[in-house]
Amino acid sequence: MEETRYEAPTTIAQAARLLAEPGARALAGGTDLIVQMRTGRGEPRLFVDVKRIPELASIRLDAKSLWLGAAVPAALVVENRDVARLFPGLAEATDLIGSTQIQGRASVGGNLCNASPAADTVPALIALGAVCVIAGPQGERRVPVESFATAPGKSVLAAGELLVGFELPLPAPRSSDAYLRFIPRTEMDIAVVGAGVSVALDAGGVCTQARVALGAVAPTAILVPAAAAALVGSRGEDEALARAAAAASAAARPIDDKRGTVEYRRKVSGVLTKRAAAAAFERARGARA
Amino acid sequence: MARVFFSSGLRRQVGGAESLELEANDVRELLAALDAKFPGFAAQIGEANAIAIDGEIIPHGEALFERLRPESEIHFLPKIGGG
Amino acid sequence: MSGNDGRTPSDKKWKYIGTRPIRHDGLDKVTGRAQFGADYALPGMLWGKVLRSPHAHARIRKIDVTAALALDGVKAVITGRDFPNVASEAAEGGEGAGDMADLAMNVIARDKALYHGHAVAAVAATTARIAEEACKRIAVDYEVLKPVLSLDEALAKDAPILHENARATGHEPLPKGPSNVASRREMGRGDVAKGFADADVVVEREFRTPMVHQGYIEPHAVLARTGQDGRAVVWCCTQGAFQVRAYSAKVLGVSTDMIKVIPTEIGGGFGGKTTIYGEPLAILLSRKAGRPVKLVMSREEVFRASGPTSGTHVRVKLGATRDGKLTAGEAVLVYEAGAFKGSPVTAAMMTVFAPYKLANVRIEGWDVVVNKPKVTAYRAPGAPMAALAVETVLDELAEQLGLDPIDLRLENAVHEGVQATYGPKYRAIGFVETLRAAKSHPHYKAPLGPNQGRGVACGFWFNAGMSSSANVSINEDGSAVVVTGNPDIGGSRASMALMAAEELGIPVESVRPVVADTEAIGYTDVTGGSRVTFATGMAVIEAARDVVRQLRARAAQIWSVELDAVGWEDGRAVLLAEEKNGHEPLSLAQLAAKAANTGGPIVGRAALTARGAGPGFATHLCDVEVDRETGAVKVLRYTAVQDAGKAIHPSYVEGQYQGGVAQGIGWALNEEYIFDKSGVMENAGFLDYRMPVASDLPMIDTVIVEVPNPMHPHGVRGVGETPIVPPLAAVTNAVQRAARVKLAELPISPPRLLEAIDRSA
Amino acid sequence: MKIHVHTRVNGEATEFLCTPERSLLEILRDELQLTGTKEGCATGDCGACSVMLDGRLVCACLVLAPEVEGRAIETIEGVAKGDQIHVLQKKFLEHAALQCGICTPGFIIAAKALLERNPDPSEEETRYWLAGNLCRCTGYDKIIHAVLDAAADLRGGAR
Repeated sequence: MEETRYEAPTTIAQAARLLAEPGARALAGGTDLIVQMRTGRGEPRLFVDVKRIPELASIRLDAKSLWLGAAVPAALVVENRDVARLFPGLAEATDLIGSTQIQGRASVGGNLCNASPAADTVPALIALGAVCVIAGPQGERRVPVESFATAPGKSVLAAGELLVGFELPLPAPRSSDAYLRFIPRTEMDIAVVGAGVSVALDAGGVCTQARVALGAVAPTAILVPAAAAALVGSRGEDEALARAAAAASAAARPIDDKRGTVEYRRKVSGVLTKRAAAAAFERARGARA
Repeated sequence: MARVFFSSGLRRQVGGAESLELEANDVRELLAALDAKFPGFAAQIGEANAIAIDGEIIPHGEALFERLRPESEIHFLPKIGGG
Repeated sequence: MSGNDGRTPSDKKWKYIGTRPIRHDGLDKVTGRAQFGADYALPGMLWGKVLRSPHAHARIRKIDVTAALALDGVKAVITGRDFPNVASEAAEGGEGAGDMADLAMNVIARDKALYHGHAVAAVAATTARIAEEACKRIAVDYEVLKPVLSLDEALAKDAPILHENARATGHEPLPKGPSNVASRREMGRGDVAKGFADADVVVEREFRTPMVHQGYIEPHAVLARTGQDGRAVVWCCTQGAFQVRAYSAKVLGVSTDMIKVIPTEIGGGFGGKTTIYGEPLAILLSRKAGRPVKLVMSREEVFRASGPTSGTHVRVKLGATRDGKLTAGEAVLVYEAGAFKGSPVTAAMMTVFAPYKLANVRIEGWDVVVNKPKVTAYRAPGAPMAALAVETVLDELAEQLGLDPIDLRLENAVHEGVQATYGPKYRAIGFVETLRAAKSHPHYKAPLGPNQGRGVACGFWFNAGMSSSANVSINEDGSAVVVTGNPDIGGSRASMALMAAEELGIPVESVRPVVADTEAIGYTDVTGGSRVTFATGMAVIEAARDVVRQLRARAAQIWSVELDAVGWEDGRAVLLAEEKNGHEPLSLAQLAAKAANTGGPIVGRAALTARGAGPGFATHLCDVEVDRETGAVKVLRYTAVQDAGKAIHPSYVEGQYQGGVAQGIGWALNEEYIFDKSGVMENAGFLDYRMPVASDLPMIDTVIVEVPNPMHPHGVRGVGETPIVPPLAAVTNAVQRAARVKLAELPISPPRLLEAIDRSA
Repeated sequence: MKIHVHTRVNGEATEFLCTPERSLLEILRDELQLTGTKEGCATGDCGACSVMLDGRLVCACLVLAPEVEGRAIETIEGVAKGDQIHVLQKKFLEHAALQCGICTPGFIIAAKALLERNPDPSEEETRYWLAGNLCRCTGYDKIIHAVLDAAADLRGGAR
């Protein structure tokens, strides 16, 4: 039987070296990795616990952006005042990850690296225009969140690379975001559909910029420019929301599975886009001018 | 004369009767009387059944020695367990 | 009943029963000390692991265990060939226990694997990891067969056959030759055709419900130690230690005295732990290895390889006159048994119309095998799915007749003296009382908002009797010990102690209730069938009364009077004569202190097969709100009204009502086994099986109606099962009214409801 | 290769040896004989194995044993102090908030974590906080009542 190892590096360079070894997997909260292991979907030969690396374990605010370390547990993200104030949609998406217990461990970085199309924080991050900072043997590179996952369970990370964290550009005046997901129960489910929306308004309350992202309706979370275009120029009236909803439904390319049908996911993509957009408008109107 | 009732499933065994009156002091005698009239009946009412005498449901084995009154009403039931 | 007084339950003033003491096992359970199935360990213990079939239907050509045995740390490997052939005979236990020969083949496959997850081999090794690795090295040569995964597939012409040599039993017409029909039965009376002809309104509907699991939180666990003499001691979490002993002995071909079963604390069962799975495997592994073996199922194994309850297809037709009198009822109930015969369809046939006066009924029940796990009892086995059909049809009749749904039910509700659709006449029952209590409950009058709806539904369960033993012994200081053989699954120790306290006249805190192993108490049937408080309680009462007789005899001896001259009042022996001659009453403690000098220790015993189980009826009210854009359903309010006969410990009676409701809501809205085309369950975990979580439910109001069961000395009816019977229909009726749709299938998942809403729009 | 891990369990310095893939839950139950923490699923979906890790509520089944090096763990066995049970334990008993009892340790740990952060939770907050703890027996009703009543008690007033 194969021997497994566990390492807990304290620098990015050490982590990158370890992650270059065959069978190595980064361990942050472990809420996906350990479940995959226990349900027979492969056991790593080397666990690289990245939680002791300062860059991955911190949240920092500077003049231009907010830094969100990849391994910060969800509970700390939700409790962070800056995140709640600046990115309420991301806070609500993070708060939807699993149970209280799961939030004590699961990280936003892990949520993205697992590359599930249904990850709750990913549409919220995409809506915010967040950028991934990736470190590896060749140094650092930056990738927009929407380009990170390439297929279910697959990402742009090469051997030896690790996701260090996210840069979230600070919101423009009169802008805000929202995230909604649909699950059959009230908690403890994987999103059947998730919708993240961010909007920026001018002084007259007209939308000047928008981003709409959907989760669980395609092999990866997707950015839906057509839905965003429907919002731009509007004040969030029902008619504009309906057009955004129709665009979202049209952009959804879901599958039938145990969690929902194609037909259902298409419809609910529109419903959630509409509702999340309405919430984002409402918040933006109340946001700092 | 005790009155025995037959559910539709059993009725074929007894020539279609919904109920019959029979002379019997206890369930064993009753079953013997039924078996004499309708050969194979007692076997059909096997261990997997229960017998209700005047509304009280009694497992088959234990019911055999149960005394019957002239006005007794007897039903044959499947035995019920539970969860 | 042979009591020491002739008073009936209803006119008696109770002192202890009906109060709410802290349960005796409570402290251990809130501090983590209580030991459940997987909490036991022994020196030198090995870890067992089961290799399960990756195919839903396959012939097993050959099993090669050489590579597994060669692995360092592996101490024993067993397959079906290590077990004797077991003769066909009825297995006595929970509902649908089935046949011993089938049960043996369910424990481990022989020639054929009949569902995905069917045990094929088992390993014992020094660590769980090695045991798992060894399982991977067992080579099984399968001939994969086409699986049968639904009732329609099973009954189709040219369907693959699970059991080639089996033939359908029951009432003609039956399939000729091999088929997947295990049995077909009919029940009924009166003239159904005439009954429907007499009706002004007839409603007929079909429903489908999926296979669902009991969902107990504790996976099956067993620890077995077998000596050189072949005697085994088994620790396991079970609803019936005596069933584990009996079944395991049969499966292993040994006599009953070779196995001692020590029931551990049990983390839920709901019927699912009335049979055996790993117990014989652990015993045989420990015999082969000469060391103790612990075998614990994973959650995934619990879903794939223990016994859920049937998927069903039910058709119900009811006719009524304009003023709401039911004239005839017809039901066709088709139930999945899983891989072996024995669905709860018979119970469904008996319960389907049981709450209603119906002179003309025809009921047909089919027991059908499919390539899915063999079903096991689940709380009121078979009844909820049948009630779903009847209660939704009644709701539709009420709508069509313009009647209040409770009034329609009151018009037709059974009561004492009415002949049940399953045969005998009811004795005292409390169905009408539950309907009246529901109708006058504030819930029933509360206003509803937009997209909200209220559902009413009723339910019935027989409650079982079966066999129980009890010992009550008096300690030297006048405290007492009550010993029974029923694992305490939900507070039954407290109920046993309360009943003993009532009879003995001592505080319930002075009574220690104990759950004994199979060698320390007489035979006792399962903790199930809502029978523990009723039947085992009856044994405890008899044993306590035996103690009281002995105590009176001791007092008579001390006072030099006849036994009949001594009464028992409030925990004291009293001289009944007017002239006391200075004989002050003797308390139980005083008599206990003199026991050694008046004839020895005082121990009361009872062993009985309980008669007179009183049927339990319930009426439930459910309010929901529907999101018309997503199909989401939120349960806003729920009230469960049920006749308990007499609630011994009202808190745990309420708990039974609430727990049954929660399970029923889950069944109605989200729970289901989802299989892929090859018969692999796709949602074998709590994440995707979707049982209700705390935020899914409102508070669940309860109303305990008490119409004493005249056949029980304290008036008790079983209460555990009835609560799961109405919720499927209560929720469905509420959703149908809220969303203005008609539904024909559970669960009412959001996609299914949204589709129905869009179709109706 | 086994790893030597040093940790504190219920305030006591504790060491154990483990292979890296083992979970904290397995170590607690099988190596440290702290079987009060239960396994219901081993995939983080039932909360029966709830423990506190450095003051955070987590599922012990989703923590790898070597991760607890240098950290502090609290389990159900540490909730009662000497002969004094915690008010939550008392309220669970009084409200009959357990039937089979297998989920009870997890619920008490999770509820304790809630009340330590929020002394006056609403019913809805309590239900959502406890959504990761499955109970199949009670329908949650009496559990929620017990937690809310314990909160009131801890705040020092009758509700």
